[in-house]
Amino acid sequence: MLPTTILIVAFGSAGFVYLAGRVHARVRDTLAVLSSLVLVGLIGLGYGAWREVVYVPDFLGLELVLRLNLLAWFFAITVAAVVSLSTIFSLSYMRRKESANFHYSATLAVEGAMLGTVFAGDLLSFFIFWEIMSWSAYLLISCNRGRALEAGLKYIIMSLVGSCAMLIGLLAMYSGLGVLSIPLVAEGMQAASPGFVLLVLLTFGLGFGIKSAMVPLHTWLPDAHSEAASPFSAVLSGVLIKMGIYGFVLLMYVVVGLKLLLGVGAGWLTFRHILCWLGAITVVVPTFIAVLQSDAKRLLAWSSIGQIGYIILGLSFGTSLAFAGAIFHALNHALCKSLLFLAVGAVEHNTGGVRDLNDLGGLAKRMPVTFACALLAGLGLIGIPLTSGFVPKWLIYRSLIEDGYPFLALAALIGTWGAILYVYKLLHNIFLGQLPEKHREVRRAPLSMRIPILLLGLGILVFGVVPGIPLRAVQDIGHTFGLAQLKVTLWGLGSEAGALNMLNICLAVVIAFAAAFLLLRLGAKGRAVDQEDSYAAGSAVPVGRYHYTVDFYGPLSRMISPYLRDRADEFYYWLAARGREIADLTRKVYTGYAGTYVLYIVSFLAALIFLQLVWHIW
Amino acid sequence: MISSLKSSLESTFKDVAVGEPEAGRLSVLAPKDSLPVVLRYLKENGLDHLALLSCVDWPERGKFEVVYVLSCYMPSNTDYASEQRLHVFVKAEIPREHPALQSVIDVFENAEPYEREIHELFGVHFAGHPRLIPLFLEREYEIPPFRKDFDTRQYVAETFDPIPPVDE
Amino acid sequence: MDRNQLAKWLKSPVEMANKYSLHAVYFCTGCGIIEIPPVITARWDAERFGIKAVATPRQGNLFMITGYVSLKTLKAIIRTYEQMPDPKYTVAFGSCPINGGMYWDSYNTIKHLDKYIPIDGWIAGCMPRPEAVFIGVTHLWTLIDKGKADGYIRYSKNYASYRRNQEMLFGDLGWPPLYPSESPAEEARA
Amino acid sequence: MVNPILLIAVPLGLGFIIPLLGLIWEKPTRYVPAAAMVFNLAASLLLLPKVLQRPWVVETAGLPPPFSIHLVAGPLGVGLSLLIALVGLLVAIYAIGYVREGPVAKYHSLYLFLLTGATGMVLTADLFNLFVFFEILCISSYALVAYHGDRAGTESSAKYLIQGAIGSSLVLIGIGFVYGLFGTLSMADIARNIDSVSPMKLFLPMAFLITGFGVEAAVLPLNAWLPDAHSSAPSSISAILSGIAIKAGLYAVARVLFTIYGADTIALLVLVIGILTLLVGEMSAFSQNNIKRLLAYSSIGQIGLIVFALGLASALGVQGALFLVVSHALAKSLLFLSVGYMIYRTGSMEISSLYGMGRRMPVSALCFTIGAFSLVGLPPFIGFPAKFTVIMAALERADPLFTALVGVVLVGTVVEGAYFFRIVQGLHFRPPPESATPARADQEEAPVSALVPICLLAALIVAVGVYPSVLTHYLGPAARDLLDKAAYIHHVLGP
Amino acid sequence: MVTRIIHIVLSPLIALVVAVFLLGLSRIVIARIHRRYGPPIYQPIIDIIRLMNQQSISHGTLFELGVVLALAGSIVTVLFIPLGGTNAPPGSYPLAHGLLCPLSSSGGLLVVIYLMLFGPVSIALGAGASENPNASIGVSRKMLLALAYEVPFLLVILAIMSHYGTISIAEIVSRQQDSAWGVFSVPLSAVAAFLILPAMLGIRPFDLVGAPQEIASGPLAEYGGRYLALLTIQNGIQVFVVIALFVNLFLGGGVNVITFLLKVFAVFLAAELVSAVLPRVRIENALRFCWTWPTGLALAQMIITVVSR
Repeated sequence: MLPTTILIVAFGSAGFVYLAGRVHARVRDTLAVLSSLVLVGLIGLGYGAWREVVYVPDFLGLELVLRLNLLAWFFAITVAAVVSLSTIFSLSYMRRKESANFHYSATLAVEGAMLGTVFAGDLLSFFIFWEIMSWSAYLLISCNRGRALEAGLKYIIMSLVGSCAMLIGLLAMYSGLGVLSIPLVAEGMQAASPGFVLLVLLTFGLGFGIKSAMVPLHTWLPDAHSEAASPFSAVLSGVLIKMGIYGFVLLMYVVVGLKLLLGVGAGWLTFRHILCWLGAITVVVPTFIAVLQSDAKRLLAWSSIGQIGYIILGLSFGTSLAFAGAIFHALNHALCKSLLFLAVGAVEHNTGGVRDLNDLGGLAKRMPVTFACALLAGLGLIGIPLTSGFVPKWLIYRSLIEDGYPFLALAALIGTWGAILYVYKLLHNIFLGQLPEKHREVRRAPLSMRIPILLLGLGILVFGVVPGIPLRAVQDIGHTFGLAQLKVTLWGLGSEAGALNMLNICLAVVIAFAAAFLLLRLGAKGRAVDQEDSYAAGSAVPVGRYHYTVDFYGPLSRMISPYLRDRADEFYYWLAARGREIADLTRKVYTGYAGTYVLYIVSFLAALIFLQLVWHIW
Repeated sequence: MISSLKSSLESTFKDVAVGEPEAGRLSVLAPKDSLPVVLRYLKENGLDHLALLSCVDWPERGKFEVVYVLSCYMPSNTDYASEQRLHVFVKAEIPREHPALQSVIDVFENAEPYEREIHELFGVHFAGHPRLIPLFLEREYEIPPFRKDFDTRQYVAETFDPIPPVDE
Repeated sequence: MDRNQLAKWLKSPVEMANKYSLHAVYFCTGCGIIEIPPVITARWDAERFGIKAVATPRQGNLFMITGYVSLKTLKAIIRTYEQMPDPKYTVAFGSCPINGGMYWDSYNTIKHLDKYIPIDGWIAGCMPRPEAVFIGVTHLWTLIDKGKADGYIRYSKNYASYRRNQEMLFGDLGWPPLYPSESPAEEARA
Repeated sequence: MVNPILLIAVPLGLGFIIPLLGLIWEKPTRYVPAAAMVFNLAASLLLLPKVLQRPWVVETAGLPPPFSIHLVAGPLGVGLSLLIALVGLLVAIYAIGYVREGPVAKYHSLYLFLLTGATGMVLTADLFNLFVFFEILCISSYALVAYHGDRAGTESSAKYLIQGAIGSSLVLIGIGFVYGLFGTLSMADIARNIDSVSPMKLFLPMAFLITGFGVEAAVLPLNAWLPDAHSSAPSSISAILSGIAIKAGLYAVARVLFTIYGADTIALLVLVIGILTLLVGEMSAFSQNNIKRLLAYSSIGQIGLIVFALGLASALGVQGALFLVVSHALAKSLLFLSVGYMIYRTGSMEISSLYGMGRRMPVSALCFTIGAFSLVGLPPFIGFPAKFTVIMAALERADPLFTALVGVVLVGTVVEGAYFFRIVQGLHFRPPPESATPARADQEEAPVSALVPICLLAALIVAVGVYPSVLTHYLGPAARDLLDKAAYIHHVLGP
Repeated sequence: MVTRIIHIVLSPLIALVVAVFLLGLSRIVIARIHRRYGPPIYQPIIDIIRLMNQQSISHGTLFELGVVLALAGSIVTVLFIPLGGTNAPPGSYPLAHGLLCPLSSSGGLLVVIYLMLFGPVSIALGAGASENPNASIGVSRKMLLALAYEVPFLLVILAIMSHYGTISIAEIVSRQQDSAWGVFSVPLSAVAAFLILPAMLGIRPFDLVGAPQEIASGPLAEYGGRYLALLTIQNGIQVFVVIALFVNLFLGGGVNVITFLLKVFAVFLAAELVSAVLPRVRIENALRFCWTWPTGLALAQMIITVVSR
């Protein structure tokens, strides 16, 4: 009964939190945090107890099933962890905001919907929870008022298009195979005609592509993630796009199955190939757009699209290494990106809403813990060894290179360098450099903000130094889909050629660090100075004007910004404008004169008779 | 050619004394209030470059003589190309006590630093100057240093000598 | 690198290193800077003696003041001198820093530079030729050997009077004192 | 057991009593329609399980069926009358508090006549009788649209009257043709010997009937009256019009098409008309800034979807259509009711003036959101299973044409989603316009008499949305009742 | 296991010594080109000793941590790069000895690419914490320059990896020792690599990161005393690592350490000669240059290898 109890707890607590909010803020806060932690506990307990539960026997003649297996558990525990940490974070972030009640309850509702989507045993309940997730996320984005309204509208319209496509796929599958529960559908698909498989792949691919912001369908993400309230944009970026990834895994590895997937498509131009190249483009283009952004959250939003590109690249590549790398990177990105969004939220909270990278700086002195964890998360995004980002990227690169796709590997590697640029820009402009005058009295981030940031940082470090834990889970998932077995040791991959052993790297770095530190100790002690005493060509440091963060990568942006116009976005706005024109045109049918209306009726009658005379329709 | 300029100057401005101290030089003594008008007239007649702005201190006459040295950027585009480069000295006299002049920045933008320098070193106030802040000097001086009645030796004795050597 | 050099190296490497690696702070104050390029480049090659120009005072230990020092330049010189890390040596070129030279009566130049910052070596000549510069440098080496090139020690010991002189000249310098011990000028003002 | 005839007789009788009662004692007249509807609701609930297997044929004036006016209380008829009674009851409760000024007694009697007309149409088995009830429905709705008496109200009701009159005259001509051909007016009798006449001669009356009923059923070219009528009528009336009156018209068209003519050949034409209505309705609703006009256009869109479902002419298709009828009736009346008091509070029907009402009237705003989401077809609400069944029916035959048509239908849904989400956002998250009258604390939320129906409707929408099996159990026999011509004839005219 | 420990201690020492030697050598080479004597070869050692004893200033823990991490990163990178020796059975080459590459088995070329990244990123963090705009401008240039030369560098490495079909350097070296050197099997990549060598070493044509005249030695603006000493060592090791990688990938790595170091010296001399005579370029020109010529060549080579395989 576990999955149903989890869903009941999630949706029930969403309702109670809203009511508690009416009573008193303190009650609501404790209830929200408590229920999210209970959810984490329940899911944690659920490990190993794989089961299937029917929760609605007859829904339009279909049986709705919830199942709990390793894949579902892996995604569920990530969702629950990130949401509970974001709820703890929003205790102090949301204190003064007036939409706090709604924020807490809607976050829990979104979490419930996400867990429902992950636990869904049949495609109909998957679709139901998918839609609930979409519109509750829409409400949560637009509850941040101001520019978030337009961003929320853009998000819900695009996900509505995606859901309609998925509905067509779903019902075509139902009419074709007569059944919707996932295992039965999987068998049915093997016997289905290639055209039918392609239709299913395209429709579901469109729906999941929009939700996971693949390149041509990504335009809602930068607005939605940067305008939503910070705790929720952490959830959005951390786990909500991962639902799109979970959808892809379900579609490509479970429903369609790997063998069939590789066959789809004519000769050279296969579905897998297109998805690989889309993933590669998703890695490169958004990453360099992120480098040129000057708003912290928009930079992180664009970087999310870039990192999703890696996961899609890994998934669509299909080898066991690439799959393991992709799923591990999904976990890594969830940790790093939610930490970065929480850190930017903490900075925004402390400096009174300043998000523009050009007038922040030197906050490391005031918020050391936030800076240290943001640094760790940044390195995790890049994939520096000793952070959880290194192993997945290493896996993806290795599989790309060894199977002879150097150009895809090139795109992935360039994406990493783009990541270095925008991570350093984010860290430098917010935390390093001179502390401007107006941020002098910024206090440390409150405790309820530092705990989640610290926990996430810890997670990144632990999974970085000991990648064996997540790797084993990921590899078991791959095994259930029939992928080859990887020799996973606690510290990395097995010992055959080109293996990876994090223990050696970790020890080497520690020893080298000790050696360098000893060397430093040899020298004469240094004298600490504050920020006024720095070299300014012999003159006193002009206070407040001696800080360089404006237009950080000026030369690069001058060179490549003309090529990085977001053409997909312009196309969608052009489409919307044409749609509005057609709408105004059709409205003109109702002219407002009774005469024309009567003419309509008579002409309709005449048309009917004319049809009968000419074509004998009846 | 210089004669045509000389005659046109004398004809247009009544209260202007135009002399020709040497070949290719023209000196124009104008009253202090009509300076901008004269300079604008000369600018339209091809002398579009303010080469120098200097000030001569006549303590005995109690006068400052402000000299604007004009020449043309591109002799080729004016009809004076044949002779060597023409220089016109526009002079104006202002009293020594409260020297003040109208700034000519709207005629010649590059006059801005020159006027600041004259202000700093002679104490001449230029009305309408956007920012009359010190240009070279580091300290404040009661008597601007370039004035003849500024006794540098006595100033040095006052400021530098009293500073004692560093006692070991 | 003959034998007795090796003995000296083994006896006191730090002092030898200070001698043979003089990184000159890249500061052109007065008219003497025109003498520095020939010193650095092909004809007289200062790098033979380990003298290299560095960009910031943080990295250098030799401070060459080449020529007269105007008021505005003195402020920059003091700031740069204070930003240089400790075993630092200053060398003044020409007669102007000594007593004002031909600008002895000018209102704008500093007469006795050593009233404001300690100077270790003087090189005479109204802009000494490169050979004179090298003689000065070798002389500086002997001073370092004898331990007499103690400008930076004198500066820290008598910092109060140096600071007093500087504040007498400039009033407010614009940056806090280097050694924030109670300097008399401060007591007077506080 | 309760005789179906009472379902019609009671509201009709009470309708006449109200003006008399009004003369003596004004106050209770407001409660009479609610009482009538309670009776109808109870009667239909009692009748429904009984008629599931065999419809109950009721003769009036003792003569056997072909010659007397008789009613057929089949699962479809009783089901629809149950829906009419339910929505009528809730709107009547709402109207108690809402309708204050103006000839209140006349309003309530006309309201009852409208509901009698609808219930009568649904239950009758006789073509002329169908026309009579159709007339009662139309005339009372003309009058009610003009209830406010302001310029917009009278002008739109005049236009509605003109088109309605033409429509009913076409129906009358059609019935004349049919009577000329068959000499009988009982639908079952006509259906039985329909093929004894050449199709060419038969098509004319069908065209007239369909166009006539189509005017009330708001099919594409014939629905020009709907936007003005619904937007200028008082909110309770536009709720009833959108919820019930159009559905009755649709029922008539469906009955004529399926039972009498058994026409599955022109199903494709109906399909195309449905899609056109859907697209035109949604498109013209997209850039509206008057809330009630927008809801009216969205009604046209939904009607288009129902006609599309009917056009599929399959058992599942008709079942989907009926499901949509129920879902649209509940959701649209909820929207009109909740918007009614918002307009009353802000004084204008502009959407921009509704911004920020979420804080002033939280409950009605929440119910509006539930109604809007259900109309767009989002899962936990009734709209989703309805739309799901319709699309499942459309994709049943798995040929690419229908997939394309479903694509077009879903484009309509996306457009509908676009404007509904914009309104929901404005309602909850936009600051109220400065010009808004300062929110007086006392008359903040709508009165209890308005909140009860709104919350009941919202509760129904969510309940059926989560457990649709409670409704699908009755939709199956209802769909068969409509489609299965032979069974209908057999039941009405005996073996 | 014991030989491994010895190797782990030995290779950083070799790297350290050779790095300091290369620094001294570069100053002599440039001096000789300027037709002047130049400092003695051991001048860097004197500088380091002097800097070590010079008092310095520090702008906070991250300022110091950046330096230490940079040096640690460079030292670790050295452990992953084979410094001569061969895996072939003993006796197949004269004077050969076992491969001097302690951690070659725990992650191949990809780990080296990432670890080479360790140094610049930590210097960037340290310089960022030094609250000096010169440092910030220097670091932003360093990042852009890194982006500039990474594109061709990655193309080169991918061409080699797909040519030899493996990601472990040791195997690439041994394959080259059997058959032809990298220079001959992937010639265009070798040329491209040589074109971007000055950029990776940070010397003359591309030393816009620490340009003394423009931005007061960029990231090192605030570093003095012992920090500067460590940073010079780190720069030396970084130079050695880059050239060692070049030698391993293109010149087949040395059969024994001596030949390896000779090759390193030769490549370094070639790079120094090129750089001694070229003026400094602006960052835009550097970006434009690195993304046209070397990238074009490397791309061509990649296409050739992909097609030919």
